Amino acid sequence: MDIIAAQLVNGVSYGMLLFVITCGLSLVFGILGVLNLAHGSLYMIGAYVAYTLTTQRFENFWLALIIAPLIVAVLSLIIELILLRPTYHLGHLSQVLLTFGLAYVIHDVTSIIWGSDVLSIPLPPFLSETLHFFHQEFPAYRLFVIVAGVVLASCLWFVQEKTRWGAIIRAGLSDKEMISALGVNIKLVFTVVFLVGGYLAGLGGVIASPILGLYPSMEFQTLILALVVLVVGGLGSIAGTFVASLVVGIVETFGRFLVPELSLFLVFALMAVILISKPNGLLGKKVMKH
Amino acid sequence: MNKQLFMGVVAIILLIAVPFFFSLFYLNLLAEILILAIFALSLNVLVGYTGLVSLGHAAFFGIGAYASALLAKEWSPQFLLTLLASILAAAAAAAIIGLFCVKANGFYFLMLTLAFSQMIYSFVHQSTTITGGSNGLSGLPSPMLGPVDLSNPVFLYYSILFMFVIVYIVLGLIVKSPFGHVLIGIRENEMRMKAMGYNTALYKYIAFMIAGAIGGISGALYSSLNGFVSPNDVYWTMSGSVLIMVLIGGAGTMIGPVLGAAFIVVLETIVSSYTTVWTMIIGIIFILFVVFMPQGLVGFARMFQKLAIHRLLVSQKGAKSLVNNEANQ
Amino acid sequence: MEKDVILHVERISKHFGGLQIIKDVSLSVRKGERIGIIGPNGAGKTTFFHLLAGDLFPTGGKIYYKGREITNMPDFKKAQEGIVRTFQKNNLLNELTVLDNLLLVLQRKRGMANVWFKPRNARRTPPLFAEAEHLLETWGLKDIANERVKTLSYGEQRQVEILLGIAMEPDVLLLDEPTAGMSQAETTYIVRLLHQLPKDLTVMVIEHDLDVVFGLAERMIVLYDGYIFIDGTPDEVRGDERVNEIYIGKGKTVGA
Amino acid sequence: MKRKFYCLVLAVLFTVLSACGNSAIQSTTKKEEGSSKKDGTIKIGALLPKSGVYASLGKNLERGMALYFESIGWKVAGKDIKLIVEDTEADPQVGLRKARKLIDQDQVDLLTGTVSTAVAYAIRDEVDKRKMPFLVSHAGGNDLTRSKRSDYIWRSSFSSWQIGYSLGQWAYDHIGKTVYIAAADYAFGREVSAAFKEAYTAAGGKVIGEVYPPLGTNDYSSYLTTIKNADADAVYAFFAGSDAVKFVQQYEQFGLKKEKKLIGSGWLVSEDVRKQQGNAGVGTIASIFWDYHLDTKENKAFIDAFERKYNARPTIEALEGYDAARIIAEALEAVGGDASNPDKVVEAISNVQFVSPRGPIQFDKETHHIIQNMYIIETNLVNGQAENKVIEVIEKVKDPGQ
Repeated sequence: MDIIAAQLVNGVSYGMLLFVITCGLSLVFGILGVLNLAHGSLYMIGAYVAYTLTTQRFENFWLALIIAPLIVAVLSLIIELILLRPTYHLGHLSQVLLTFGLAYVIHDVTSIIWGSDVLSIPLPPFLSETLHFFHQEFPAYRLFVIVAGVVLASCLWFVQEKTRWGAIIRAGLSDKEMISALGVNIKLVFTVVFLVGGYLAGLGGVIASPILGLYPSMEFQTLILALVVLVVGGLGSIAGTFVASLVVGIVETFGRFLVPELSLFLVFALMAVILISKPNGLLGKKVMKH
Repeated sequence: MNKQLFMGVVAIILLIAVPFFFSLFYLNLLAEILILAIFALSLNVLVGYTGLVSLGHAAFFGIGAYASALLAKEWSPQFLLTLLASILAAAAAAAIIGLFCVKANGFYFLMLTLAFSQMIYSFVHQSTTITGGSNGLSGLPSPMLGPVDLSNPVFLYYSILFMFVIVYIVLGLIVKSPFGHVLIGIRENEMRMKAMGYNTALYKYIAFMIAGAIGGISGALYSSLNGFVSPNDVYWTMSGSVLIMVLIGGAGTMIGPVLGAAFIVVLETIVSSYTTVWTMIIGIIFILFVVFMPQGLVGFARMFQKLAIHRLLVSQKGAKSLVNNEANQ
Repeated sequence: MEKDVILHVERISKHFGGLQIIKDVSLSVRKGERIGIIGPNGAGKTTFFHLLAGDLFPTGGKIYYKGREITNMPDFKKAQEGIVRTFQKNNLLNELTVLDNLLLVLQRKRGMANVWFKPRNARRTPPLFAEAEHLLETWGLKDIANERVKTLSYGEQRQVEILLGIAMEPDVLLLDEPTAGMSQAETTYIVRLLHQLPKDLTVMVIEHDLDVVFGLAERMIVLYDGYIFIDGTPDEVRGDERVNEIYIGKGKTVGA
Repeated sequence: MKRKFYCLVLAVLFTVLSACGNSAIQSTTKKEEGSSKKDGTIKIGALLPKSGVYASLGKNLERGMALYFESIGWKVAGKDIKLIVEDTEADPQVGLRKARKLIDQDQVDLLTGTVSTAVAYAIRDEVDKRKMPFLVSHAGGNDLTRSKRSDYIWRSSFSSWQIGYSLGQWAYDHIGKTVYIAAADYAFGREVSAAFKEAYTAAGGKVIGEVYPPLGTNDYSSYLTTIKNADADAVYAFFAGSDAVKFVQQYEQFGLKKEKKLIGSGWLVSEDVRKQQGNAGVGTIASIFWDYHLDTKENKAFIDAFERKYNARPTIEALEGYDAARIIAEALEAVGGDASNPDKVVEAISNVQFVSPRGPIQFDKETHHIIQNMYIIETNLVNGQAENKVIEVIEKVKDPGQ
C-alpha cells in the first residue's frame, strides 16, 4: 500500500512539474491563438540564466528564481515587439512557423554561450534534504515543486477570474473585436500576455531544471512534453492544462511502475486515446463553426 | 504546359547525365536528395494540397524503410519486391492511423499524427530482436533488380531517379485531376465542400493513404541506398525536418518540396562542414522565408521570374510578342 | 403521407446544453413550394436549416425526405440527395476562382470527382467546362469567372454563393438570407434570378427583407423562440398583428 | 529560340564537365589506384558529433586528437597531417553522408571517430567496400568487432562487454549477492548490463530485477520507488551524460543510497558529470578503462598537457581521442607515411602497442579490438569534492569476440 501512495506522490509532483512547464504555453496559446514553439527555448534560457546566476554570480537559488524569469520576460518582450507584432497580419500559422525558426536560432545561441556540457543547478541546503512519510522518502524539492505548481495555478486562476485584466483576457478568448470595443488596446494586451507567457516559461525553466537537468537539445524534449500536456488538457484552457498535467503525471508514473517496458509508448498512447475519445482534449472548448 | 514539359525533359536529361560528370559523393548526395524529395512530395499531398499539417509523417518513411530492410535481410533483396512490400506496409499503416487522424483538424491532427508516429518509434526502438533497437539494422544485402546487382551506386542512382520521376508524374497528374481539386477544395474550406456533397472525411482518408504509401516508397529507397535503417527514420525530428523541407520549398506546389529537400540536405551537408551553427542558419532562413517569402523557394523563383520578365518588357521593344510566342510554342 | 410531399418534419427539437433552440417543430413541404421563413433574431431559423441540411442533428423528432427517413444523414449525403443550402455568411473557396468553385460542384454532379489521373482542364475535360461556361453565362457571371473569390465584392460573392447552390441541381434549396448585405440593385437582381428557378424546385428561404420574401413566397412560416408561430399564406402573415409585436418586442420593426 | 539556347547550354555543360574526370561512372567502373596524393599530406577524417546531445563528447575527442597531433608537430614520417572533422549529429544517415564526403570528396587516407554505435554500424559496409581503414575511437557496440568485423575496422576504445563484464565477479565478491539492474534503454545500456549480468550470475550472484528507463527520462522517481522496495543488495546502473546526473542525484534524494550500494559503468561518475551531481555520486563503485586519478606517469603527463592547453580536465573521450591519434600516427610511421595501401595501413595499426595514459594497450588481431586494463573505481569525497579513486586493476581484459 505504501508503495502505491508513494507513487501517487511521485505522480502528483511530476504532474505539477509538467504544469509549471506548460502553463505559459497554454496561456499564450489560449489568448493569442499563437502556438509558441519557442516556448521550450524560453524555458531553456530561464534554466541557463538560473545556472549562471546560482553558480557564478550570487550563488543563491532564490535570487535566481526571481531574476531569471524576469530576464526571459524581457527577452520575450523583445521577441514580441520585433518578430510577432509586425507579423500579426500574416496569420497564425506563419507566426507558429516564426517561433519555430526562432527555436532553431536560440538552440545555437545558447550552445555558443553555455556550451554543450551537461550542467545542473545546485539547490539551497534545506531543499536538497529528504523527507519521510508513508515509510518512504521524498526529496524536499519535489514537495516544493508541488507547492509551486499549486501556487502558480491559483494565481493564474485568480487573475483570470477575479481581476479586470482577467476579464479582458477572457473576452479576448471569445472575441477579439469585443476587446477593442471595450476601449482596450488589443496590441498591448497581446504584448503583455506574451511577456507573461515568457515569464512563466522562464519560471518553469528555473523550477524544473534542478530535476530535469540542463543539456543540449533539452528545449525540444520540453517542448514536446508541454505540447502533449497542452493538447490533452484542451487548447485555451488553463484549468484543462492543470488537470492534464496531473493526469499525465500520474498515468506516466504508474505506467513506469507497472509496465516499465512501455515507458516511451505510454504518454503518446494516452494522448492518442484522449484525442480520439475527446477530440478537443479534456476540458477544451468545443469549436463551434457557425 | 508545353514549356513545363520541355523543362521537365531537360531536368531529366540533366539528372541522367549526372553520373558521367560528378563524383560519387555528389551522386550519392543527389540520390539522397531525390529520396527525401519523394518523401517531401508525399507529405505535400497532406500539407500543401489537403491542408492537413502532419508531424508524424516519418512513421510511413520508417515503416517503408524497416519493411524493406527486414524483407531484404530475411528473405530476398529483390528491389521491386521490397519496394512493393514497403508500399503495402506503409499504406496499411496509413489506413489504420488515418482512421483516427482524419477526424481531427488543425493542431489536433498534428498532435495525433505525432502521437502515432512516436508510438511506432517506441515499438521500433523497443523490439530489439526484430528491429535492432537503437542501433537499427545494418549490413543489409545490396538490392537486386532481377539478376542485376544494384550495389553499384550508379545503377542504384538510376533506379532511384526512375522512381522519383514516376512519383513526380503520378502526383503531378493527381493534383491536377478532379480528385486533386477536391483536396484543394478541402484545404480551402472543408465545410463548403461538404455542402457541395463531398464526403470530405473519405477524401482526407484517401489523401492520407496516398501520402503514407508514397512515404513508404521513399523509406524503402532510403534503406536500399544506405544499406541500413535506424530508429531515427521514425523519430519525430525526421517528421519535423521533412515538414521544414515542404514549407521552405513551397507547400502546395509540385517543385517546391523537391527544392526544399535539396536545400536542406545541401545546407546540412555542405554548410555543416564549415560551421557548427548551421541550425541557426536554417532558423534564420526559415524566419526570413516566413516573413518575406511565404510561398517558399517557389514563390521566390516566381517573383524573380516576374521581375525578369518585367525588365524584359520594359527594356525591349516588341518583347511582349516574343514572350507570347514562346509560351505558345 | 401525401404523395407530393417532398420534405416532412416531425416534431424535431434541438438542445444545446440546457438551451432549447428548436421546440417540437413539425412541417410538411410539397414539391415545388416556395416557403419564406421569418422571425426575429435568435428565433432558431438558421439552426432549423442546419438541422434540415445535416450540419447539426436534432435531439428529438424525425425528418423524412421523399418518403425516407433522413434524420441523421450526414450533411454531404443530404447534399448529394438534393437538399442543398446556401450560407448566411459567404462561405466559399476564397483562394480559388469563381470557375473553380463552380467546377467543383459540376465535377461531382457529373460523377467525375474520382478521376485521378486525368488533368481537369478545358482540353481534357471539355463537357465540364462547357457546362460551367453555360451556367456562368446564364447567370451573368461570365465576366468574373476567372477572378479569385476573395477579390470580388460582397454582392458578387453572394451571387456566386447562390449560383453554387443552384448548380447542384437540388430538389430542395435552402436559402439563408440570400440578399443580406446587398445593395438595392443587387437585391433586385437576385430576386429576378430566384423567380427564374424551375417550377418543380422546392425553395425555402430565410429572409429579413420582407419585400423580398413576400414577393417570393407562397407560404410563410414565422418562427419565434424555437417554435412555429404562424404557418400560413403571405396575406395571413401580413394581416397578423402578433407578427409585428414579435418584431417590435425584440426591438425590430418589420421591414415593409 | 529559348529552347535552342537551353540545348546549347546543356551541350556546353556536358563537354566542360566531362573534362573534369573523377566522375561516378569512372570511379565505379575503374579500379582506383590508391588515393595517395602527391602533395605530401596525410588526411585523416574524423566523424564526430558536434551538435546535439553528444556534442560535448565529440568536442573532447577532437581536443584529445588535436593534443596528440600537436605534440608531434602535426607531422608523421615527414608528411603533414590534416585532420578533417565532420559533424555526424549522432545520426546514422548524416554520419553515412559525411563518411562518403570524407572518402570521395576529401579523399582522406583514414577514418576515425563515431561516438554513436548506430553511426559506426551505418558506415560499416561503406568503409568495408571502399577499403578505408577506420579506427573506431569511441562507439562500443559489441558487434562491431564481432559479427560486423571488417578487415578495415579496428577499435581502440572499448566494447560494451568489457565495461559490463569486468565488474561482475568483483561485485559478487565485494558488494553483495543480489543486484537490481537499471540501465538506459538503448543498445549500449542493454549490452553493458547484459555483460554485467553474465559475469555476475556466473560468479553466483542473482539479479532480482531489471528496469530500462528510456534514454532522456525526465523523472526517475517511479523507477526508484520500485527499486527501493525490491530486496536487492545493490543496484547496477548504466547511464551517461545528463541521464547520469539525474539518476545519481535522484538515487540519493529518494533515499536509496543509504540502503543499496550504487555500482555501474564509469560513465555514471565520469569527469563530465560528477561535478554536476554535487556529492550525490560519492560512494559509487564503477568499472572503466581510464580515470583521471589513475596514478601513472603517462597519465600525469597527458593530464598536464591537456590542462595546460585547454584549461579543463580531460574526460575519458579526450583520452580516447588522444590514444586514437597516437595509434594512427604510429601506424603511419610504420608504413613510412605511405597510406596508399589500406591493407598495409591496417596491418600497421594491428601491430601498434604502447603504454597509454590508461595503461598498456595492444590490439587483438583476431577480433580487431583493443586489449586493455579495466579499473574498478570508487567515488570519494576529497576536500569537499567528489573524486574517483582506482581501487582495483583487472589486467589485460580481452573481448571474447563472439
